[in-house]
Amino acid sequence: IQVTVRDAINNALAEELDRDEEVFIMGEEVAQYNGAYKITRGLLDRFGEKRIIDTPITEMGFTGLATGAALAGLKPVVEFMTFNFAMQSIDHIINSAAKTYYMSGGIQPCNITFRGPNGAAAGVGAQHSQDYSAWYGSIPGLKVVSPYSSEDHRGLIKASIRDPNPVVFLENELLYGESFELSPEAQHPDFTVPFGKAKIELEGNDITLVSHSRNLTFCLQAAKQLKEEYGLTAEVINLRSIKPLDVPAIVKSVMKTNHLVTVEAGFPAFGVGSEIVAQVMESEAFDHLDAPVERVTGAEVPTPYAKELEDFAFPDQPTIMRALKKVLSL
Amino acid sequence: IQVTVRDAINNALAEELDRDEEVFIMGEEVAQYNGAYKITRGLLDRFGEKRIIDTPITEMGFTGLATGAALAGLKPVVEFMTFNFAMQSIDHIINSAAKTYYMSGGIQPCNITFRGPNGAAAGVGAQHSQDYSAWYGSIPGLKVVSPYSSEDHRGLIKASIRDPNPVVFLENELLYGESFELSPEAQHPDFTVPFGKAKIELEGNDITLVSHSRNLTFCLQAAKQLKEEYGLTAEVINLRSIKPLDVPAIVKSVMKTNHLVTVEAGFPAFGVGSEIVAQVMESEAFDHLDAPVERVTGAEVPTPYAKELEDFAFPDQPTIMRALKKVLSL
Amino acid sequence: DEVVTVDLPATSFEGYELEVPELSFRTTKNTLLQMYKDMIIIRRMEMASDALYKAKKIRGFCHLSVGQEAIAVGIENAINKKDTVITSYRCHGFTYMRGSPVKAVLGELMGRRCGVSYGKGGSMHMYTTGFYGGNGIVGAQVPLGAGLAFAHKYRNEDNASFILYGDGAANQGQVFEAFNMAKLWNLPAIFSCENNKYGMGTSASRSSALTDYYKRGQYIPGLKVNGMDVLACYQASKFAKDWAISGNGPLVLEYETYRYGGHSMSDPGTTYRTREEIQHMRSRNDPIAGLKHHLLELGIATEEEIKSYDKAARTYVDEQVELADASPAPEAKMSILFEDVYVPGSEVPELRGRISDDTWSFEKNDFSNKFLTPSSWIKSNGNLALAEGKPKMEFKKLPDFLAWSRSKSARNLATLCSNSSGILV
Amino acid sequence: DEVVTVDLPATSFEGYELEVPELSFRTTKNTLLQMYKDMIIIRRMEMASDALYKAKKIRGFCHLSVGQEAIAVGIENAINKKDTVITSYRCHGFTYMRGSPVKAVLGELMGRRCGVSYGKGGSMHMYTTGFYGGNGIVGAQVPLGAGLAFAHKYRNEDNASFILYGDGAANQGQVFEAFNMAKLWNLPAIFSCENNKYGMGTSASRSSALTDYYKRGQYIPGLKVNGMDVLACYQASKFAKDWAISGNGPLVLEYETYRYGGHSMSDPGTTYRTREEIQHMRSRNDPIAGLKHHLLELGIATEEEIKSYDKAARTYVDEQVELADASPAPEAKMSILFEDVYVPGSEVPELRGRISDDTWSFEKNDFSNKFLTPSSWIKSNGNLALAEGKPKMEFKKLPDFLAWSRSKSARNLATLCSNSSGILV
Ligand SMILES: Cc1ncc(C[n+]2csc(CCOP(=O)(O)OP(=O)(O)O)c2C)c(N)n1
Ligand SMILES: Cc1ncc(C[n+]2csc(CCOP(=O)(O)OP(=O)(O)O)c2C)c(N)n1
Ligand SMILES: [Mg+2]
Ligand SMILES: [Mg+2]
Repeated sequence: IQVTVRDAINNALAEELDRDEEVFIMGEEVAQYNGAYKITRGLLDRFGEKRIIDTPITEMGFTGLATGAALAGLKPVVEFMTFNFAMQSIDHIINSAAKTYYMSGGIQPCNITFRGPNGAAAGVGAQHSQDYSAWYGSIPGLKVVSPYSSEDHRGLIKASIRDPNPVVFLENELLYGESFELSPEAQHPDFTVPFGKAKIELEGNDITLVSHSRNLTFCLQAAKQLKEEYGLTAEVINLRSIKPLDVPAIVKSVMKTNHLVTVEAGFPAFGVGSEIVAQVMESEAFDHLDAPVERVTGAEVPTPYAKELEDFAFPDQPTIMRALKKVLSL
Repeated sequence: IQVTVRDAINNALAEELDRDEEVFIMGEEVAQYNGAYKITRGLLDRFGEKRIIDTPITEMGFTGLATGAALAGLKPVVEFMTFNFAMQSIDHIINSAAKTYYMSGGIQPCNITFRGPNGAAAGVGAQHSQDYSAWYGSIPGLKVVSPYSSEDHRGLIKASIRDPNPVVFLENELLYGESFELSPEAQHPDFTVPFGKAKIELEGNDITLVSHSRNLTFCLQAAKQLKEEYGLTAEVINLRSIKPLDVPAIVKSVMKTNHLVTVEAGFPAFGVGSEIVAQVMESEAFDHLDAPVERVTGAEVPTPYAKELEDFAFPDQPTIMRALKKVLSL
Repeated sequence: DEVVTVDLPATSFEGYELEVPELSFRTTKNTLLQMYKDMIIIRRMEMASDALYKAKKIRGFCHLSVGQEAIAVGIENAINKKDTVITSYRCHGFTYMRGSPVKAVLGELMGRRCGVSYGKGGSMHMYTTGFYGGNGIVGAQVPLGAGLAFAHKYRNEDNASFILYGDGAANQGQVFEAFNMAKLWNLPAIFSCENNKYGMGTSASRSSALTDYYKRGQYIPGLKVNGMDVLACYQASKFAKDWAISGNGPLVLEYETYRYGGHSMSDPGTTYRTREEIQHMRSRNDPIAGLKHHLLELGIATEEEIKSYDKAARTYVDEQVELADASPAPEAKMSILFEDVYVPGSEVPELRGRISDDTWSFEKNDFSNKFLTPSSWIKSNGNLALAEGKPKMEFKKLPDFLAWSRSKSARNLATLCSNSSGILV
Repeated sequence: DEVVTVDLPATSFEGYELEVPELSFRTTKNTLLQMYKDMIIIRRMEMASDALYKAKKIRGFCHLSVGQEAIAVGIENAINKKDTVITSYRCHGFTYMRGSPVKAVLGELMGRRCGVSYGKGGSMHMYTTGFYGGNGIVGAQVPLGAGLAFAHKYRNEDNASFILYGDGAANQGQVFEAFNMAKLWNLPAIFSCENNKYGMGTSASRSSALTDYYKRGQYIPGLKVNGMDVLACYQASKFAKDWAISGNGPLVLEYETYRYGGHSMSDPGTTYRTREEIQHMRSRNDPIAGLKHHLLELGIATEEEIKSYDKAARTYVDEQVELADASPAPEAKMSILFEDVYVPGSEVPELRGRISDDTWSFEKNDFSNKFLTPSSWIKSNGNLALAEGKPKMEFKKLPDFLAWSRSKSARNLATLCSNSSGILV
């Protein structure tokens, strides 16, 4: 069956709420309004006010409150209307949630899931468009995922809720309405996607394209174009997790293709691509590289509003093509 | 003359307060208490309550307030007792300060300096030990510096206060008491250190060691050991700025030494070293590398308290030596 | 200009730890007329935005203030250009009142170079002299606004800062942090809650344990104002400014108001409130209808004259729509993309585009590594950016950056956005 | 156990929007005795910490609560083990009261494996059953504590959460956010301000526009308590718990207290307050002296007996110091370094040490790339970590991680920290 990312998350949340009384959802407009982006549609009706909780606009407060509930053993799922607003409460995500298990010497776990759209939507300006993958990805104690397909979202949200550690679950607003095939196995109520396992979305031999979240769409388009125009095949890797990062999968692919391009929507510096380059250089794949790795990233500007400029701000198929051609010397 | 880092900052602040009525200092305990780490010692007495302002413990509030004052054209210097507490107010640093000039299409500047100790002190545990260099360094609109010597601190704090953009000035508590020679030129009231210009602390031919802030100490020790034990010379580069990053200086050095080790105290993933590796790979220096770059970083753990473990958490001379020897195949 | 006496109903104000402003006050006919014209232009402008959004000429978020016009208009008429104002994203009316032509607001909404932020900010990020934005992070403008008040005090100016925030925003912790500092330091900060009863789909009573927003300063006196009556807004704002510049420190105002439309363009605004409620507010409490009533009653204008104003406003806004729509978007050039990240003359050496080849050098005023790029690419990839050759950074006229500290660069909007119909503004 | 009647002075309480607790209440002799013993042990423990710090056996921050003992003791005696407590970094007394042996507190301070957080947390980060830390970020514990209250309510437990924060912390915005949610949702949250008059070097009146901390919930009733009188603290805490579990929702308590020492070990505590002020509090208001007076007056103990308790406390704490000091530090091994980042069984595959060779694999339970490392290094570099061979991850006894959700793993402290002198605890 074809399922949108929105429905995939919605159904998975419903199943986890059904499965475990200690799971609850908290966030702005998640209940009566059915979610700013309708991810939680119908959940209030089904699970009631105790489990689906509208909060005031107080990110720091409700993130802290939910984290406290997690310390007490509940399993909160916190929705941020976007992760841009979580910058108000990032101290709790990191200092209160991610570090506590370690600081307690392993006696105080914190099972909590932070989710919501990350990065830019269309035309929402600089304060609503930041991609936080690398920031969260740098924090030991957190797991960070950035799924692409409906299957990814379903499997990873379940894995996140069931995982005893704090998880940051980065969605993308522009993916919510996209439909993907959901395999019969993936429809199982206990279907989970493991953390840290990348998925090969397309096999290929000539170059490896590594990305996460919505940019996979453009990667797959570029791979198609590469095939059509040059008869070359790209292996497209969907990272799915940012922390842990599936470096072995990248290394393996690069040892086959000898070429690598990374694609992400975050700011270029200290980004996902930077880390991949650094780890590839430390790996066996390094000697197999026939050209320097090219990083395709968001541009180094606060996101401009005007479409003509915003179009330069994030990766797209033509830009990925340029990178592919550069690395392959086409 | 020999001047401690503490006095270098203190004097430079006093000079800038003298020079420009619109400069003021705001933060917790900066006035009556003379600063938690005594950086602002004597300034209240000299400049009075109007210019040296003790705040309540409300990081988000006073960061926003100071940023608002900067929008109105004043030039605030905001002290964070440590940058760990700035995680409470990072939204203002990024969304209100760094992005506004762009969002206004260039009509609303924001001249503000955020300063305070970054990274770990000794035995202060996980919540007080994080290094934020890479996080801030990723943000367009910000300048980010991480000085080492007294001259660096003096020149860069003046440059930061005079710069019309928001600047994040990352200090290190363990450096405050260290003394460094201050050259006669550096004593000039208009001495500034330019942003984005690394400094070669030690010239060498066999390997390039790139670092910032306190880790330069260990780098210089390791360079000495390398010389003594193996007769090889390391070129030690003090980045001084994290954004902009002086990649040309690194590239130039690597083209001479053919070997590179980076050293930083942040978490390894998506860090300063990662970005350097990525940019070196994109540069002409890449073909000159005789071995993969080795990144020396903080360990990927929330900082443990016990000294026996904390000793594993941050770079030191022996670890840098291991990296040097590995890269040089010694 | 003739002086008239206005008598406000006793229900206009409710005080908390203060004496409410005089209900009877004197003003001029022209002031009242100007307020009427201001309100109808704002409403027309917002309605035009609505239409442009539906025509897909405006993208992303767009938050309209139809129903809430009396607040922006009441405040602006009560203060002067040296007072400061800062708001949430619901900022179009304020931007206009603080001096931006309608064309510049609409141009910004349409992402045009003639926009008040040159198309870079969008709906939520507009700035003019004495107006510090349009802020997209709910509540963030409150300490920022306290900082504006701090600057007034620092410079010994006889001015106040009006800080607008919503009933939803009123629960943000940083609001309380700002209250505390403003009181401790006696800042001329007018904390001005626009209570329109809802924050998105959440009614005030579901978000706020105490919905008397004018009392929430606790140790700061407060005043509740009928925000649907521009005369009450005007009188309260004058009172507030006087309060602040008389050294009384901060004040918390609550303008009780209502937004007729949804929260933003994607919200129909009818799932969490009844159509009756909306209808009731529109027909019984509309600020424009209310002032019209006064104008007639006080003999300031005839029905005929008012109709002519309404028509003129429509004509003016329609023209401004056309002018804005005829204005070009920012050129799709890397030089424009990277402009305004840093103040000119103080840029970082390079900013990176989406791939290393698109790294921009401010020194070269061109791509950094142009010569590393195989020239074949420039032709083959169809990317404007790479093909543009050596674009010239078009520096907008900005004063020496070191001088900026003193006064925000006063951008000459007139040259960019010339108004045509002069009668109204 | 004999019942006695305690009569508190009328100055013990001040109420805000509530009726203050009864001044006269009945309790048992043993309860009072126990409180005395608790307080003297805490004081001895803090004094031992002070000495250990000066002997350089404790590093980094160390915040003592000498003078403030009545609060931890009053609360703990009023609640049960299923109630929850969370505090700031000034947490040693609370950690002890919530069940940690003195040795485990001191062991933590000295960074020993027998420490209550196995030496990983340090002075500010201690956790025991029903005690959720020791938190280093000022104010952060307040919404966390509201979350504990939320969990009580969610599970229909008849318990309350006591949330301790300082007069300095009381200005953090997140405190007000927590107030608002606790009131909206009627949570059994006891917001408990320990007003010791200073936040570091800043006096309450310089940090807070309203220094009546018990009123700062505004729409939440409040109670000011003499925090130097353990009996008042006890009675107020009982009242508070009753209040919360009777469905009244949150309450704001202000315990007026005083810290005799500096803010932390680096602060002499005498630059921002006078020696007279300190001396006055110590000699006139000391909680231990105060309770001693009651014990004598009520005939619960003789001077002689009290001396013997004091001596026993000293002996006990001295022994605990010795035991803690004799305990080993965590082994300097990578396996210990990387333990506790993630819950066992759910680790990420690898965590990286300071260089790539020190990358740790949880699967291998060893370094990841051991065989890539030239073996010469292992000998030459003197680095324990590399030389350690194949360390065994020493999993502490932890229940199945999926079962953890229900109850925090009850760590059997006894096995790690056996007490010797049984008489007091
Ligand atoms: C920190 C933050 N959280 C959430 C949002 C999303 N958001 C935008 S407007 C809004 C409602 C605000 O309501 P209110 O303050 O009453 O203002 P109004 O829209 O009614 O003018 C929300 C939740 C945001 N922009 N910033
Ligand atoms: C967010 C944050 N800001 C600043 C600090 C530094 N700091 C630690 S304790 C303290 C004073 C707190 O005073 P108070 O709340 O009165 O508690 P007390 O120390 O008196 O118990 C400060 C400023 C911190 N730990 N966290
Ligand atoms: Mg509202
Ligand atoms: Mg205090």
